[in-house]
Amino acid sequence: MRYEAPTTVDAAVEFLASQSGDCHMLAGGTDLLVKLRSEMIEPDAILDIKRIEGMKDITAENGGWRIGAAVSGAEMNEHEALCAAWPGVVEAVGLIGSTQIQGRATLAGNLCNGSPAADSVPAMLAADAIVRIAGPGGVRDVPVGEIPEGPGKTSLKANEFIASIFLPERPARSSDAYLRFIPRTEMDIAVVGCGVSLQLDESGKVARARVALGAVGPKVTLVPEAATAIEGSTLDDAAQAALTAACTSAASPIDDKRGTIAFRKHVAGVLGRRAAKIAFERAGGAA
Amino acid sequence: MALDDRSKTRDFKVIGTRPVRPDGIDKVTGRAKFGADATAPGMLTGRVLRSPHPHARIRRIDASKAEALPGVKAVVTRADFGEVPEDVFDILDNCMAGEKALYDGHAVAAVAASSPAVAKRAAKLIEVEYEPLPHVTDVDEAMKPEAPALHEGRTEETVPEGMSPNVISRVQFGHGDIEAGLAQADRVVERTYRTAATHQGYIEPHACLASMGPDGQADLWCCTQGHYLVRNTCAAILGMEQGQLRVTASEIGGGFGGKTTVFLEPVALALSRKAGRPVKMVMSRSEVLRASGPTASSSVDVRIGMTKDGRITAGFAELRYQGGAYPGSPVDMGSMSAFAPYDLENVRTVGWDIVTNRPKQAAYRAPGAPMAAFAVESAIDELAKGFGLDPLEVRLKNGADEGTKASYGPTYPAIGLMATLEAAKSHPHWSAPLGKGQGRGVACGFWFNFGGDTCVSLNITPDGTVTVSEGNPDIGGSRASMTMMAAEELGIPYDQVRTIIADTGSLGQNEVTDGSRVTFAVGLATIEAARNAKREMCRRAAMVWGIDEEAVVWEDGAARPSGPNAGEHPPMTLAEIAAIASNTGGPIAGHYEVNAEGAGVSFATHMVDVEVDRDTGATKILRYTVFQDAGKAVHPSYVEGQFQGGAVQGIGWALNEEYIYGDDGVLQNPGFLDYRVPVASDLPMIDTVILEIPNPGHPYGVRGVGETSIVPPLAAIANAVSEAAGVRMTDLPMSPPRILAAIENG
Amino acid sequence: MWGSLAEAADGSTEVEIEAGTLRELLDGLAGEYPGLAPELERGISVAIDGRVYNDSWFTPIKPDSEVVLLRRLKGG
Amino acid sequence: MSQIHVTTSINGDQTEFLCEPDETLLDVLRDRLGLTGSKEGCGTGDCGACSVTVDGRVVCSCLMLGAEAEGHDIGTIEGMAEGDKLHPLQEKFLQEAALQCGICTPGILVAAKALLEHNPAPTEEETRYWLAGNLCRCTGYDKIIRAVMDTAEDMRRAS
Repeated sequence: MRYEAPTTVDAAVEFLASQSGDCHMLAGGTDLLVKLRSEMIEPDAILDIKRIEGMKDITAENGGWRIGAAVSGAEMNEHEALCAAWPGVVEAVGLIGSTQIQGRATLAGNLCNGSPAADSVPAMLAADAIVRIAGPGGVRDVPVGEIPEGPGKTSLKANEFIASIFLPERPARSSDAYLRFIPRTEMDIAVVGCGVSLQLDESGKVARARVALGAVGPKVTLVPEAATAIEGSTLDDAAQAALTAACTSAASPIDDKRGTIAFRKHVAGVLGRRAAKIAFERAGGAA
Repeated sequence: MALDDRSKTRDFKVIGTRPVRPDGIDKVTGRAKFGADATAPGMLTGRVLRSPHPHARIRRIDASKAEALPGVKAVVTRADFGEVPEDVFDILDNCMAGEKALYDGHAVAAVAASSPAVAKRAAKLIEVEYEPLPHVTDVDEAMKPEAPALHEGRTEETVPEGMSPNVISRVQFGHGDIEAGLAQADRVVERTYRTAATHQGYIEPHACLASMGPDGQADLWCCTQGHYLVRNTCAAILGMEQGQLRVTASEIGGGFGGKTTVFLEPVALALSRKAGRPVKMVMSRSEVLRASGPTASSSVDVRIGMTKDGRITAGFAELRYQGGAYPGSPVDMGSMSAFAPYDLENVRTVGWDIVTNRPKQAAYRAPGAPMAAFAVESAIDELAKGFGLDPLEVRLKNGADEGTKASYGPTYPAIGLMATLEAAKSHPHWSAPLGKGQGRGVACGFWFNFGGDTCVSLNITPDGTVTVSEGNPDIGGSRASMTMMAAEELGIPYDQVRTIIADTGSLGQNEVTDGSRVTFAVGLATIEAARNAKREMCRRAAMVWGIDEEAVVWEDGAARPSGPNAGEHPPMTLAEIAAIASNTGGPIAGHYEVNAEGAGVSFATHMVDVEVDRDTGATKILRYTVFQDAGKAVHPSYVEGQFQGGAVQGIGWALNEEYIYGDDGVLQNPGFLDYRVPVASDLPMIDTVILEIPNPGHPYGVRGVGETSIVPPLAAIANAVSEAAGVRMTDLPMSPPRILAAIENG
Repeated sequence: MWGSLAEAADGSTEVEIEAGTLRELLDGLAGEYPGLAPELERGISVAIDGRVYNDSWFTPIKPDSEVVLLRRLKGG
Repeated sequence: MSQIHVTTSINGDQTEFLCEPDETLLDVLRDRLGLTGSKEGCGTGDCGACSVTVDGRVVCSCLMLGAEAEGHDIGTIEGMAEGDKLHPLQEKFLQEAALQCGICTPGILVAAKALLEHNPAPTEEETRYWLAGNLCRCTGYDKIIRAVMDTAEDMRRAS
């Protein structure tokens, strides 16, 4: 096995192009090393992207924020302006693993891993994040929702890697929130995850919302019915009930060691309702 | 040995204080050497190949490709072990499968190689031809006559004919007439309770370093609760003489019963014998969970009758425990302890030991008792609450006391159950208000506490300090306790005594660190060894003074003339006597070797407040208080630590921990990600109240404290959750999906 | 004696054995009730006046002692 | 498979080592450098017994390649005391019996030190969540949490 740590995107792309075998990207390594050590994968090469310029940077761009692919969860949580703009995304990243994991785990890695239960992905999907992918043809930007394809599967090609993730400008009277359910208080994989991003109009009603669910299907998905359920409302009881029902009905989970179908469907509704309330309050909404 | 008369009133100088433990600095600086921290010149890495099948006949093993790989120095299979004595057959078969692999993760071969990478590649090159067989992992399923049978001919004569060969034995305890008792009751609760298998969850995986020479002498370094047991077991398995195998216990990173047997050790010795080089083996976490011993899962039927004023008229329990692929579940201990806290006229338990395609169970803290207490204490709580009675009052009304004939036979001497209940009743926790969605539960628990073979050697050094050698691995601070008891007895400061754990070449036989026996039994032997040393020191002083040795007493760390000679000579301190030891007959030591008897049973009452989120079924532990009888708390901080640790393991067992098997018989959660032990953020502080009702069988009144604390929490939490959720919970773990389903089904 | 032992001892929950020590008691039991042999071989613990003994043959038993046979205790 | 040459600083000492490309920092520390104070409890980042700091940030050394250490400052339990002077956390853990078997202790001390550097006045809840990735099976965490908070208070008073 080879270990390569290039310092430029070009060098990284070139290295990828030169590899005929199985090459894995290393950013925080918190998923990759687990797979490596448990012998789920036996890569021919590992490409460490952390020394590439810009990969560890959080930069303001067009009113939004560009987050380098190697920025750790801890670094995001320590960035005050980012926390203020996208509290839901930052709290979702912050829920991944322990303090130790936070020191290494990245938004990009969480996305690339392709887990339907990835905490940051519903939050990013609700936030309309844009993923910048580097590859042989240069860089391309795609909406985050186009990356996951199924458990462990993404639309990234073998010679591509995520360079950064862009969180767009936060409009006035808007905010986001992410909640997940786990059996303990920490250290578990989400049994259900829900990200909600919403914007209020001047009268305090929800003008636009995006609701995304994780761990209740083969990939993280947007639930437009849930958004519709609260748009035009002040998140009154009826809107909350409609949102709950929409999330429960949109969830199509499986029974496994972490939860049952019935439990996950029910909790998807509960979390949708609770996350929406938090986002609504953060956006300045009054119940 | 009897309790010293003066121990009830005496002023201890060292006992009851909280000094820094002798191994403390090493453990906070990273210097302490645990199982995986040893190395040896020329050391090889050993690795085990494990069965992917829950039940399969092993048709053929071909290791030729592995043996041909450069760097591979030895491969062993069952063929490398000879015939072994019957009492270690199952242990060997569990360490290295013979005709059949009996569970997912069962060892089938092992390799020793020059590096971990080569060992890994070599293990993959070993070809095993399996014939998969039908399997069974559930205890109730395994009892059915049509269930796949693991063994033939292992059933004991206690089992009625016509049952599945998976039913190994039946035990029965009790007295009185159950049906007559139930007839007197105003209400009878009859329910079935189930608990999942849980693992001890020690953070240190099993590890060892074995080295055997061509002369047949061998050294073994390992993390174990009993290196003498490791020696005896490995010697029997490898056909060695016990004296030829020296075992040194490393520091041990947790055990809780799980390190009271062998897994890697005989394999490492066999590899070393074949390779002619030292072999180190370390389990991965996944191997620990798949192939070391969890405790039994259980299914328990209970019938208890109570009058409306809270008197228990009869108690019956039928307990079914599966202990994995070999006989020996702790159902006997469960059956004996189920009703032990109560004074009952009519009581009976029946226990069934059952085998399934799971790893061979190992002891887990008060083995067998927590599941039994969960069932009985839940039923008593339901009866009490059904009559609108105070659950503590009901327990006080029926509780066992001195003179009670225990449900398992003997008549109790002085015991502390009532003291724990009284302390619970008067504690502010009991009267604190509860909020909406919250519930409070209480439960009692019992453990026997053990004695057993014990050796202590206490030596006086020439400069007048003291070394204590004992043979029980220190799993939670026992070196501090031994040091304290030696210092107390000798009347010298704590820091002038150092206690070490001696290897198997240095002392006689020592029973395992189990059954909460160490502070009691090793403490007793330490005290007696110190007394022997004191007698010798008094004799030396008498020689110097030219008086009868009977006319010398030991007080405050010095020999003093007594009786008619009192005041005739200035006292001779321990250091002064030590300094002239060579002149008075040679080095001074005190030894004590005993099969320690007189262990005192212990009781605890636990009280817990929980809040249940009715939308998600999540339980939060809000407040927890442990009331337990320690007999005498030698080092109160470590007594509190045992209470707290046991309670939290119980919390894990009650709420989230479980072995999850799929229909394929494969363990689905062999890691700390999905085998969910409690983390710091799950918990509140765990308050403790230490009661001290002296054990009449120990000079200072010490009882064991390690195990009782895991017995009540399962039921205490279930009682609290049942109150908070408004529905009786009977299956553990009370995971959120289970609680939510119970709430929805009403 | 516990239930299983009682069955093996022809249903007797209490038996009388002439014995001054634990060893004499166990030998006497095995002699009088051959059905007990397998249980005794598997190992038992004995409580004499509430105190548990494992293997000490010469533990004295007084005429008024309460002797209770238990399953062999195994701890964690 | 050729080995990689790595230059790093460990507990303030410049250190060079060779490692396999797929070798973890934990294995390098334990097997190549003799720093066995960091423990492997799980190998999956779930127990925290292998906690070390990298440029002051606490990470699981089992989930980091040795090769990644190039140019970074690594801190392990062996570097926590200054000479014979224990760190206040180490002192407090001894005084308050905040360890039983001691296998998780190195990782907990490394993580707790990082906590106090990051937040000198943590609440009980903050302390519990910060240490949630450090499993302890013996103590029930009570004495550990108290010891960390008591140390924080002592250090605040002393400064």
